[in-house]
Amino acid sequence: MKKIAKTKLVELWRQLASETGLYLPIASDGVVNFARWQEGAEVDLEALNTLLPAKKFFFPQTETVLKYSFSDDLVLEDCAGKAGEALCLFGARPCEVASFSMLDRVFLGEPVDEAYRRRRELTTVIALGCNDPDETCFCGSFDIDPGKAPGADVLATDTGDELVLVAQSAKGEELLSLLNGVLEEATSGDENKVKDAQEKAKAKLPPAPPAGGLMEKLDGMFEDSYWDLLYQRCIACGTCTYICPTCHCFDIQEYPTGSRGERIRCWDSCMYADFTQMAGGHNPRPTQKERVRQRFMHKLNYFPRQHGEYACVGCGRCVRKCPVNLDILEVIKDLGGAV
Amino acid sequence: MGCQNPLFPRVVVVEEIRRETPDVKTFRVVAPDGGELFDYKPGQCAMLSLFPVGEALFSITSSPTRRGFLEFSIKETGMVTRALHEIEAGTKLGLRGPYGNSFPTELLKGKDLLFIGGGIALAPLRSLINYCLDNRDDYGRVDIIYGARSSKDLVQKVELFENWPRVRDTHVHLTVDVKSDDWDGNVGFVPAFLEQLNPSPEGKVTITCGPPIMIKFVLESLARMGYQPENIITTLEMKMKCGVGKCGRCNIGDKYVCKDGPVFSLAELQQMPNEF
Amino acid sequence: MMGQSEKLQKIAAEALEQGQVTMVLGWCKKDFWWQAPVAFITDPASAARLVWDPFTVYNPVKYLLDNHHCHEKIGVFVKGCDSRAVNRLLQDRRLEREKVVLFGVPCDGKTDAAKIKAAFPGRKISAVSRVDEKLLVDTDSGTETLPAAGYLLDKCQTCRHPNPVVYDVLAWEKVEPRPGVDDARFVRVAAVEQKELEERYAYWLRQFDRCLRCFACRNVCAACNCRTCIFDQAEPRWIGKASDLADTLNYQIIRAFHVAGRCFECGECERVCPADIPLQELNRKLIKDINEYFGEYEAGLDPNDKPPLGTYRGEDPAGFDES
Amino acid sequence: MSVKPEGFEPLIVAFCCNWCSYAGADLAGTSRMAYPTNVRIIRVPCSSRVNPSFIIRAFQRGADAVLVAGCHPGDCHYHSGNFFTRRRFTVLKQMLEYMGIEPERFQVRWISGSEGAKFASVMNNITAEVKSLGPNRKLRDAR
Amino acid sequence: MKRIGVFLCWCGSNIAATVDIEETMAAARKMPGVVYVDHNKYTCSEIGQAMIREAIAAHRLDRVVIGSCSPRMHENTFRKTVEAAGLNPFYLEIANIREQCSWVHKDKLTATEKAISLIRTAVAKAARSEPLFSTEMSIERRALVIGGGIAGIQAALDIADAGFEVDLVEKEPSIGGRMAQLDKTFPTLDCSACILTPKMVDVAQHGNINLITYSEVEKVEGFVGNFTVTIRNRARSVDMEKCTGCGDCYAKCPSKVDSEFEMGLAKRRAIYTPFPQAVPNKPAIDRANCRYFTSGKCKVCQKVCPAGAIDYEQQDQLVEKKYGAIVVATGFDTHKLDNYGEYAYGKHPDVITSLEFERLVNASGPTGGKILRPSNGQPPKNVAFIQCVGSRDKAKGNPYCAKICCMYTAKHAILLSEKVPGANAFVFYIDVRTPGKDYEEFYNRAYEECGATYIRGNVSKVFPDGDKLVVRSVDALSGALVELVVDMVVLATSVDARADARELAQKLSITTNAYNFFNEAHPKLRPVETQTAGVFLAGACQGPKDIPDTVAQASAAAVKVVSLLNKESLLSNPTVAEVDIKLCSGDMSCLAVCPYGAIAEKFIEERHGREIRKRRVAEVNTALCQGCGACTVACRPGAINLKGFTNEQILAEVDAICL
Repeated sequence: MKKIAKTKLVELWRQLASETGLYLPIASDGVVNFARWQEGAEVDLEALNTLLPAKKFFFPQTETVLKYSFSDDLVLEDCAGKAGEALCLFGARPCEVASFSMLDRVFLGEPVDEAYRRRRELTTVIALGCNDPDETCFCGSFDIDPGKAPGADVLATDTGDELVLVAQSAKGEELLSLLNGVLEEATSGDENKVKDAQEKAKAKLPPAPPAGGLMEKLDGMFEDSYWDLLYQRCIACGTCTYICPTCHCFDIQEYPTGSRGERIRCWDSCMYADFTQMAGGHNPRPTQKERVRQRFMHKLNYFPRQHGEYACVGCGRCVRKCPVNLDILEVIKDLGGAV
Repeated sequence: MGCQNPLFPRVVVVEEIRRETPDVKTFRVVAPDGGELFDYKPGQCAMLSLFPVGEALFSITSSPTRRGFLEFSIKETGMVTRALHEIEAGTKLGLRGPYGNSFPTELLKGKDLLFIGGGIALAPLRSLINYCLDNRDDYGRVDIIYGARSSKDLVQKVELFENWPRVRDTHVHLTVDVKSDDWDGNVGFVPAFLEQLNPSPEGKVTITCGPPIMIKFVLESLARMGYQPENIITTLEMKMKCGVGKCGRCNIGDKYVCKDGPVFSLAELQQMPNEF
Repeated sequence: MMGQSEKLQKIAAEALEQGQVTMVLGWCKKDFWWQAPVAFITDPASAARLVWDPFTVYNPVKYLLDNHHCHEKIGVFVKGCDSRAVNRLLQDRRLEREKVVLFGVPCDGKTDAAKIKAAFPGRKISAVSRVDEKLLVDTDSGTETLPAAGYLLDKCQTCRHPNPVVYDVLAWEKVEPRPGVDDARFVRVAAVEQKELEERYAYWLRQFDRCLRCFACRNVCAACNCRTCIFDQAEPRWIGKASDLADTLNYQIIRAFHVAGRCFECGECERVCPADIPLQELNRKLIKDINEYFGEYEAGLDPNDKPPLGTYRGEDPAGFDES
Repeated sequence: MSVKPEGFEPLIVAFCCNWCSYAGADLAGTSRMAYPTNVRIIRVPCSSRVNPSFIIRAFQRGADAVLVAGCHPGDCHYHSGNFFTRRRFTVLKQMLEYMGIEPERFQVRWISGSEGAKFASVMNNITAEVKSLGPNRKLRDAR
Repeated sequence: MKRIGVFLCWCGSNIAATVDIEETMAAARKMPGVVYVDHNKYTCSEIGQAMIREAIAAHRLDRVVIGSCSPRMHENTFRKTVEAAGLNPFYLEIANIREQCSWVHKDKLTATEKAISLIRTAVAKAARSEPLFSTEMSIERRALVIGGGIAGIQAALDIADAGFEVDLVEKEPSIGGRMAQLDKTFPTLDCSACILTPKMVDVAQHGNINLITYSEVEKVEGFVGNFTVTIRNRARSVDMEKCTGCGDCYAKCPSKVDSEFEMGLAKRRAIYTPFPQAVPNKPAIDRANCRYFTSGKCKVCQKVCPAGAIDYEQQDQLVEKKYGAIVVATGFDTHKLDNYGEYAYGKHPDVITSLEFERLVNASGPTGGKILRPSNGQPPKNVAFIQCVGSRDKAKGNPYCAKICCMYTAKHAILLSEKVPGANAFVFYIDVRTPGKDYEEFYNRAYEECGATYIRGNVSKVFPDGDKLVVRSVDALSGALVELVVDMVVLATSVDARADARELAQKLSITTNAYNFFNEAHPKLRPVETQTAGVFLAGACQGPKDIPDTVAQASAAAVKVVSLLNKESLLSNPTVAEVDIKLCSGDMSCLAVCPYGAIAEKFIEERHGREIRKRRVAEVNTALCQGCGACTVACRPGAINLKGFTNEQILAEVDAICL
């Protein structure tokens, strides 16, 4: 267990950045996103959730699957084998870290997605426990502790004037050992402060509607009239899916340039009409109703049926960002009963 | 497999292109250096890439019993298929697969088989038909009911008219929607033709593929005729991008058509949400 | 005296009861104090859900595109900006006037929740209400009073038409436009214009680099009302689907161009943008240029206008070298 | 392929209306008025056929400058096309400058079928201007 | 992939000296879709064309790219070549490597590089070309002429003489128009009636001309070759079949009103023919002024009519007719002088307009051809003519020159000297404009032989002084203030478009300029056509002009009509706009920018579940569309595309150029 005074964090960034690519929540024009640290960057460790979730480090919004050229002969070049760089992701919140295991189930399940696997392995995650959850946070619905992040390599906790860092994996140990120069050993007093902070955070978490039993309840709700009303105000933008840490749908597109080109994979959204639009004209999800239903059914029924856990971590991004306030918290409340 | 990019295709060569109908062509692809492409089972699919246009999933219409090549019957519907229809033999394509489950060939053993197909959807059936006929002794009586819009829209004419009828205890029943001068066979839609033929469900499994509207009425007819949902097998079609159950668009409930399908029994379909 | 929410409820309930309309679009509250999404009311009893509060900013008019087929007549509550959205849809022939009953709601400006949050760091807010020009903010440590004018949404600070420009019924007395709106209208545009060329490019690059390509700005916009947006087409594909920055710039430039002469400054694009991209600085630049070159024009005031880029005068000046 | 001469050679995409500016370019040719090779003409029936999307696309794909050329106002073969051109590109040009694109990179000029010399001089000028600006990186595709 | 053939032309040394043909060919072979590349010294020669035809057959080419001279040179030649080889002519693309490459560049390296780029661009476009076809349209082989003045008369006669049926529609009870009001015509001074009346009679008697007077065009639908026009036959209240034109009715009619024909200088009756030589010489009842129609009593005309032709029950009739072509010849109005109080027009009877002067000079006019002061009936001694009244006046009149005033004023000065011996003409002018055959000589005659005094100056005021008028001006040449005492002032009033011109333009889908004169399709090269195919212009409705110009334009319009009607059928332009109704939002932005009225809205029905919904979409009339493509940009969803220059093609060209 190590610690560092918050006033000395810049030294930590500097040291980390000299070892590996360092990505932190950085504010630009008032919007906080994970971005590569540079001298003078406006790091914001107070912001609860970045605009874009950290999934982009393993599953980028756009990535090249392969390159091709066909001027003489067709030559294909696989890009997955070179995907990613060694990097440290600093400041992922516990809910965010919880989402990684859901993505792992998709991309590390057979057949393993090589690009994702490489990126995941090349990344060391330093999670940052939450001290002051927002009114829109509902990680409690999924039994995520806002102060703890079991899936992270290192857990950082803000104890007031200091950050306390606890390695939770070999990768984490290794990383912290590289930082001996700037870190101090933490004491048992610090350990207590961490526990204290974690407990306080948990206490501050708004009462969360329980998600238990939702999957079973939804089993029989595919044809329910609930969906007829719910979808009405959806404007079919892709905000909820893009900012969702667990959404992982993608599209594959060609980017040709003369006799060369790239095939890329990019985030897609089940909110868009063309997501399931078939070439012949048929669309199995013809209206926004089916699309909205798909999104919530996927998160709360299909995914848990396939993988044994809900595809939601209660980060609250969709609650805060949906232009029409149509979010999964509403669905959980509507179907899961009162808080 | 393990650490390979599942989205990365291998290069194959189009060895032969046969025109089946005004809007259907059959493409035979082979490995550039000869040799086998991959092992597969009837009913499985593969992704074909035409650079720089794009990639699409097609069911393999050849039978794994015929080695050294793969065949795809492709109807012109969208951008990729339109471009595929413009290529010539010798063109190199990308291929990845095989994907999806397959027809339950083991389960079908010893049974009488009733194939019901319409239009381009003979493609997946053809793989199974040839598989069964190549292992003729494993299966009972084979009936093939196949229909298309008109006589010129019937695919795989050589097999329909020449090859299959010659195989022992194999019966081909053809119908077209629209009469024409060169057609002296049955005229009428497949479901009606099926009821007219009225094959007994006794000891029979039926495998049916076709456009959604045909499937809808065929299933109704089969139910009327006493076929059990477990003995009715069909395939589904969805927009697909990855083929490996990750891109998230081809699911029906918690089943991914590309991975868990495309072959489903009616019994299974009845358990799934009605979203196809 | 009847509260403003109750007035809206009464109007909606009566219109539904009398069979004048079969659906009413208004605003309702949700879980949080800052949420007031559009409500779809189809029975008189549910009209009680309707509210009028500092956050009823959402423009309900675009929903008419999805719903006008299924209803003989739809009632819509329209603020000044919303009413101009109606004119926009009428001008683009996407709506028939007979299909809607417009309940006009004179609007004295909506509150910016972000500004309220910023005013009370670390405190939990449970409700915000408006009494004339005062905002009452209920926090975990008591009720605070704020001047409403200081916490308006940017778009409301520059609103020239707080009263509906088209309506069938008016919910209450008309209000006066806020003083100084005309001066404020192009302040942000002028600020960008004053930057050096390279600085401007860097500025916009930074803004659009955040763009998720979620298309919320387009989908919410009543000036963007094509059945199939050009950017959703696969053949030809006008922009790549991936979030390449150049494609994003292409999208944003053409989006702005497509609403040139159509944007009626409702600011919904900016509100819905999850990445807080200052889209009005682009839209308003076009309004400013059109005014300067081709004469003052305000969209959404008259459905019979020809949009400025759909007409011309022989003596128009050019913004380029005509020699 | 041939070896390029030293220095930066800009790529300029010019949309020319068939009746005036394209004819003007032809006249420059028949009059043997030399101008740099940097310009590539796309023939369109009328300048009003030029969609702003084409211009942005050209920048995306690597054009260093884009020119739209049409008949003089009042001389449009289709009567009023270039009046719309004028409005559209007045707006677009201001917007591009507002977004930080150098004004020289996007130009609109009226060139009649009899103005071969003007065509050549516009080509000379735009090439020189863009050469001194250097290659365009703005609005450009990453790929 | 397409099978594209690329053919490079040397054009002797014109191309080959600057563009390395070998290298260009090698590069072309690598372009996507190119399966065959060849070259020729002169591709446009028969040998060159044969080579293309043979290669198309031998290599199963389905697209052809030719690198050669400008498409403006040989596009049609090569289109025919590929068509002869069985391909659609629009499968051809030309890369302009002569005018836009070899002729303007000297350096062979860079010129070759550019030629390759141009070929690549053409290949990219050709790969996306679709077959285009003209559609054949039948032609209604009849013409409509709107307006029965000299322009309409001439056009109608010419068309009729060529063997086609013409309907001539005139608003007034008689044809004749403005020319009928004139006394003499410049520069020959022949009598207007003497040369016009025979033509009017010809019209009435011509077997191919159907005269429809007292009628107006109500509605125009359709397109070139196939117009459907609704004509309103106003109720004349006189049965044209029965009426013999005896004139008893208007001799007895008790209601007198100002005669429009006489410019209010004389009266006519409520039942009237506008002038004695009217064609048809059958009266009409002006219901607004008829006692029977205003008070319900009178019926004098009915009582006196020996033929029983008076029919008070007549109603306006709407008649729908079909035409292949339309000539618009609606003439002009004289400028209203409301803004010109300083000239005392309307305040002093001796201040008259030039057209009123025409009537005073005319032998059949109110004074029997004597020039007399309206105030006292005495011949004037001194007459001031003020030119440019309402013309060339940006402040309160027309900014343009009315073109005819200088000449008719010279004519008036000459006529004055002839009719009132010893009278003096003073002409106030800004400039005297006399471009025309024998015009300058005519003007010279006015001041040299007939003693007219020309004073350069703007008249600032005309005011009465006793029974005289004072004209105040500055002599611009000397700078001196001029105050001239005269007996009569004649104002050379400007020429305006007809008051209802804009309304008619809308009906015809043609445009007007800022002053409501109809726009010709091209100011130099298509002076009698309009942007709407099949609609032609004649006379002053297009802009002020004199009789010779009017007649010339009328005959020109007639020739255009005749050559159109002579065709068996029309072929539409194949490069027209096309609507993808899947994408069309029906906002009709395209319609707003179409200069040809070629876009209309239509409603389609679509199934949504069990419901059928109607939806508005745009529809292009391929007969009217000229293929400018303005609509394609106005259409935000890109639903309207231009064949031959599609979005796909142009984007592909951009991409190819930027490779």
